[in-house]
Amino acid sequence: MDDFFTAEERAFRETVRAEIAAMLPEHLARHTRSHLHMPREVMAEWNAILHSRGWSAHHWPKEYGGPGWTPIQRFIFESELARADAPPISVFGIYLVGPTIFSFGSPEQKERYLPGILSGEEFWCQGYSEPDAGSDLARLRTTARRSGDKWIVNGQKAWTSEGHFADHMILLARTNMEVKPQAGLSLFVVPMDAPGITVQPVITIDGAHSVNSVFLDDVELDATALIGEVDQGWTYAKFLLNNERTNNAQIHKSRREFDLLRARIEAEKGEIPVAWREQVARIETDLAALEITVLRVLADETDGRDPGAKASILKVIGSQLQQAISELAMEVLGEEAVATGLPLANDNDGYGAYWAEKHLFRRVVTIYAGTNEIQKTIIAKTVFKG
Amino acid sequence: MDDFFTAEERAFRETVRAEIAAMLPEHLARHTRSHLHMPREVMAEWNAILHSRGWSAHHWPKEYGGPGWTPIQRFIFESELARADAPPISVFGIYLVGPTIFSFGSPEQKERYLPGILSGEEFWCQGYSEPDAGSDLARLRTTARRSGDKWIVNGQKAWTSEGHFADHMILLARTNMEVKPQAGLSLFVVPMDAPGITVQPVITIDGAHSVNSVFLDDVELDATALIGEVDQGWTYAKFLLNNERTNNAQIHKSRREFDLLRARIEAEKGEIPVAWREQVARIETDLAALEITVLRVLADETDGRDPGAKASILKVIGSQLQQAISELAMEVLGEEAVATGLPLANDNDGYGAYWAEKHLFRRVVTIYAGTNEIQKTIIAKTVFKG
Amino acid sequence: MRRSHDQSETDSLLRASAREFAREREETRADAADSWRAFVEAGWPGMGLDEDSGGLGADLHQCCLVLQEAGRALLVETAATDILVAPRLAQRAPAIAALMPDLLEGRARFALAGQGDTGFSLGANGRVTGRSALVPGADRATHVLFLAGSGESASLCLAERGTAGLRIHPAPLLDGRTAARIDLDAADTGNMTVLFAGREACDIAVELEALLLCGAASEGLGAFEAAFEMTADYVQTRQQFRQPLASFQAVEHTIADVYCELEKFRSLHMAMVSALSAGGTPVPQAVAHARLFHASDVVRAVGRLIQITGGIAVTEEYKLGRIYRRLQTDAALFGGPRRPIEILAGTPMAKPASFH
Amino acid sequence: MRRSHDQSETDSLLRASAREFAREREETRADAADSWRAFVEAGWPGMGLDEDSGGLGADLHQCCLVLQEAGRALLVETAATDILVAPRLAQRAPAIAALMPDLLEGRARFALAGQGDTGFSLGANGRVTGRSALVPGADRATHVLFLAGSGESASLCLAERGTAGLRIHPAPLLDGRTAARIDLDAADTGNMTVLFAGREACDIAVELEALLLCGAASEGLGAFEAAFEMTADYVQTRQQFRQPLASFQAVEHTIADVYCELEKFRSLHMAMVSALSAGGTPVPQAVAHARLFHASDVVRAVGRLIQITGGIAVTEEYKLGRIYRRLQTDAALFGGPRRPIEILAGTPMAKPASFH
Repeated sequence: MDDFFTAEERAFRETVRAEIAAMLPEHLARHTRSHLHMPREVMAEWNAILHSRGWSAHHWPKEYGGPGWTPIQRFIFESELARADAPPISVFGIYLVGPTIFSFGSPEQKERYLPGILSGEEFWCQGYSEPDAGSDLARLRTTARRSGDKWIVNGQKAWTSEGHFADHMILLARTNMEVKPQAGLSLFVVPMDAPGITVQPVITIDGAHSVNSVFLDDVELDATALIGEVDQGWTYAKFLLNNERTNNAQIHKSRREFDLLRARIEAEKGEIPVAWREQVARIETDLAALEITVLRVLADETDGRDPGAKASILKVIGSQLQQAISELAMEVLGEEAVATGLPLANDNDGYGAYWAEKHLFRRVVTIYAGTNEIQKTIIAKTVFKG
Repeated sequence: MDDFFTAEERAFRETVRAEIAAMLPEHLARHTRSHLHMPREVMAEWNAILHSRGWSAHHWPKEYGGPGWTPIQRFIFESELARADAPPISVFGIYLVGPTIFSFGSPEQKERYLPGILSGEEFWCQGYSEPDAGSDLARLRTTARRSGDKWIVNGQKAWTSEGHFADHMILLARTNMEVKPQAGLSLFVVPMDAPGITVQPVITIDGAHSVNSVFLDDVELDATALIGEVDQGWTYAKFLLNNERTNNAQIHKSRREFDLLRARIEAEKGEIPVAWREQVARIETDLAALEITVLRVLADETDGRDPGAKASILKVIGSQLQQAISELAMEVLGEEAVATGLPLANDNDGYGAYWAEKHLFRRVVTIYAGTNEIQKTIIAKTVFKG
Repeated sequence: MRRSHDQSETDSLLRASAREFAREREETRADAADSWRAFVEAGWPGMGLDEDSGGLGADLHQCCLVLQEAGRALLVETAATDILVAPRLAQRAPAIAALMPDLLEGRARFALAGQGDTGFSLGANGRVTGRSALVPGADRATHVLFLAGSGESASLCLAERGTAGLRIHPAPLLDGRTAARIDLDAADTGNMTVLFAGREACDIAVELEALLLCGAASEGLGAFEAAFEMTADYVQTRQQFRQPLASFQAVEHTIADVYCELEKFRSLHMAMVSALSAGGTPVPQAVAHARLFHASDVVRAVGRLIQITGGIAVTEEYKLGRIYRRLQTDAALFGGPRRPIEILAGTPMAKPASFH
Repeated sequence: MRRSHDQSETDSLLRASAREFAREREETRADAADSWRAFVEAGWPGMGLDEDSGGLGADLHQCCLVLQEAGRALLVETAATDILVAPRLAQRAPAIAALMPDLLEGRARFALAGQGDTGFSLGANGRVTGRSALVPGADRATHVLFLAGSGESASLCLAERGTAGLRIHPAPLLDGRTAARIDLDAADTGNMTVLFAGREACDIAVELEALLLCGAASEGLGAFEAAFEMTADYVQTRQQFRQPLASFQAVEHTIADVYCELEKFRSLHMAMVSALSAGGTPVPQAVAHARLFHASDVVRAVGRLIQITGGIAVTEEYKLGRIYRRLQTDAALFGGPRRPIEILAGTPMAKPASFH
């Protein structure tokens, strides 16, 4: 791993590691280690701290308030955040909405929305998925209809993570029925307190509330709510996905959680019991393979080489690895993972319950963001084309 | 397992076990334990012994020289043969051709061919597959054209096991171009010494010669070579496949070879090393599952229940299990399996080389007799129809 | 001797009525005070008991078939001990037989405190100390069965709830069922009934634990069947890219793979029930086969069904996810997959090694 | 520091010429007397040697890239020891440096006798006894390297073929390559050159063995790439049921899965080469990652390629089957997958355990 980094990059890592250690309050690290779904306050507190250092939007360009780092520096920074058990950076605001707005938004939109994202004072959710349009965008049914200088939105969004505490939604809606199904979509900013919006909690397989259904009934938006050109929403969304090839790999989170799991087994049993060694060795190997593959993609990007279907490859490998880790955790933790309410031993710290929740919720990682089946088809098409 | 058998069936097992032990010469058992591909002499010698007891065609009805056993009795007999390391019963003569002829052949054909099959004096091969028609029968190109009272056959057959020592071939050839591709096929008996037949060895991945390509150039057949009605060949072939649902499971062979492998590991190491226990336990479980599933299919047949897609299920499970066993063998045997010529230790008995050959050749079991992919599609269609 | 599920008409009738009964209670919570009452009225506790003793006289296959239906509906009441263990024990232990009227009335409920971290040690003073594994349903037991000590000095004991030194720690499980861990702290066997002693006690304890695993696997089979059926239906209905999911080969082949797994589990389950009906030496193997499959392959198979179903399967309201949660919980109980692995592969087989 | 394969133009040129050279020798048998001559003339043995010493001065990445091409063509000549091990050792051991002219001329060939059943024990009398693992190519070695003894008393020795007590047992391998097992029977170190002693000898032996595994994995990567490419081509051409195999989702998804495996192996391979170039502590991990993948996942992946290719892939004449045989052989050598598993999971990591 180290051999992939230049001396400057290694020095950079030392710097951010030390600074993160100095900035991160212990209660936030503790919370991150033991909770799957992050409440707004935890993310906001950490975002504000990072913001005060100018690091809240680590992959934004300097002109919009980012630190102007290279892809490899971002990778290093993300890995150090995970290593320190820092709360997650808001996926929707920082990763998705910010770049959408600074790439395609109007000057007014940039001025209005970017500061709140940077500071962590405003939270966002995404309104892409729908109950009937999983990975098949042609089935997207939410419409935005022009009415004078307003847009009237009707429809239902599904799987809206953080929708219950977000301030805004970035909405993908159909604005043109006359063109091919993928073509007639547009992006809008929707204030979550607009009349006509109902947020309904969805309890997921882990028994927790982190996603929502959002109903939009005659929601009225100003003309200024439109991002970029009308009917170009899917083009923008795809542009962003291509810009974020490596995020779905979830390498830093997986690496950190596995290090902790392994340390836990070794602390309890002195070593990895022989029966689990093959699984452990395979996960270590897959983690290494994934880390380096991510770095290769970043290097390709930096050097202007075509990374091919690597976004899909990272999604497939990364999601399978996440599931492999949680499967091992469940087996290793045994009763501790399923007896959610019992003080199993004096030192029961909820680690089992935490893993059980994570394991169950993790069934989604091979389904969301384009199912792995769809990713595999993309990979094969790229191979056959090449 | 025992609980599936009646007291009579258990008594039957004791009888056949004792009789097989008395009949089977040790040199045949030794040969069977250490060779993948059986030469004609070994099979013929054993066939003659069984024939003298009236057991050579154990699943044929009494009127054609079989013992008239129930499906469960046949299962027991087969399992006892495997347990004793008896050479295999000729797949083509006894399983395929005999039933075809006694079900669809003319009185003359029965009289001419059944005795040689029963006694093991005449060997058969099958001429179904072609280079370009793997699992897709529509692409079968060998033709049999009428010319006066003769048939003229032209084409090429592939994967013809035992073709280099067979006396006859049962040939599937296209006799009608006007109908749907599956419909215009007929079955013929072809003497392998007929002019125009060329048998060309095919060396397989294991480095051995057991299959052949057979070229048929203007091979002339008498009218009496046709089995049953013209253009009905595929109907007959399917009928037989349905009659032989459980054969592809290869349960008895798998059970026996795994028992021997396990005994070998335990003899060498005292016990199964911890690192391999999960694999061993899973194979034991799969063997049990397969055994009982076969018995359930036989019971369904006996009781007139529809076994659904169970032939395909047995093929899929059975072939996967064969591969799982040989993969474990390769891992356990390590260097012993790949150093084909080295006297690794004074007691090197060729067991490693035997397994390596088997492991390599065994790539075919998920491909032949309808690829596992095709079997899975059949299973799914049955589920969806049901 | 059975060679198929639902061999007789009685089987089919029993299954139909159990299925209806279970379906009506599908959403009942475990702690609903009178939830057990309905089971009692439907005759579940005494199902396996002789008709002379007021039971229904069902054989083990039939009792397991009823448990399958309980599993299919994900009933949170854990009935396996009362249905399978108690009647079996009543045949041999008068003290248990005497409790059967209470069982039939729903006043007595049993828990078998299985092998835990420590097991139960039996001191020379007749006092028992130790901690059990988690036992589903034990939180509502009125009577606890456990093996104290080992070998010649072992005792199979029956202790009433409230016995000094006996503590039942209830614990909600991940899947909404409840369980308990049973602690004995120098509890005096003088305050209990010693049902059997020595090797006999050990053998019976093994048999009872096998019945418990058999009950769990029966419920697991029902849950797996429900998961498979609902998924096979769903993928034929759900449209994506202008065609039903079922028309995609990836979905087709997953359905086929899982169906193979289901048939394998049915076979292993049938073999286990047959072995337990007959008794004898193949019992531990047959139970370990079914248990290993239950605790690993079945969970993985249902995970694959979730995958082809897609997003809806990971919502709480959709039953498939709850089935997964149930099976994942099952897998972690009773020592997980490692115990059957040790039974099947940890002990060398006594076999003639005849090589070349 | 490399972040991609074939980073420079030199890399690409080197690969192209190695590929052409290897392709021309694809069907050459291992025992063809003059087969090594062509390699010598093409400059392979001294590839990694300084230009001053008459070599090509290629770095480790470049040497491995050449071995990849050897693997792609399934060359049966085993060149890894001569290309990777000998030049590395020549930098530090004058006795080896002195042999470099012979290496360049093809007169000297090296074998590293790795850890076998017994290892090599070194008696107080300076005599070495033991047996190595199977070493590919060792049958044609003129010089054998091995570690005798352990810890402070270890010696890294160089023995010439013909040394009393040294026996080289040739053995054909399953895939057509040849190997040998090296026996030492009270061989006197007085008749050998002791290159290094003590901890230094041990460290260098570990490094040399890592280079050997790296060479094997490089060849394995080339073979895997060839298997993938020929299968991807074939399934686009072969028609079944009136469409190319590539249009079936089962085939598509297998191609995608295997391509993921290939990219993972490329990454692990690159990391291993980088680690070995740089030296230092991450070396054993990086080598174990690549070796574990090579000895298990790669074989399985090529097995899946055979499956989607169908019958033709199991004939001797079709290269895919031979690739499988090669990789299966690789997997069984060097202690199989169990050794990297032990390296990666057998020793607790020194990590701060910070939980909740």
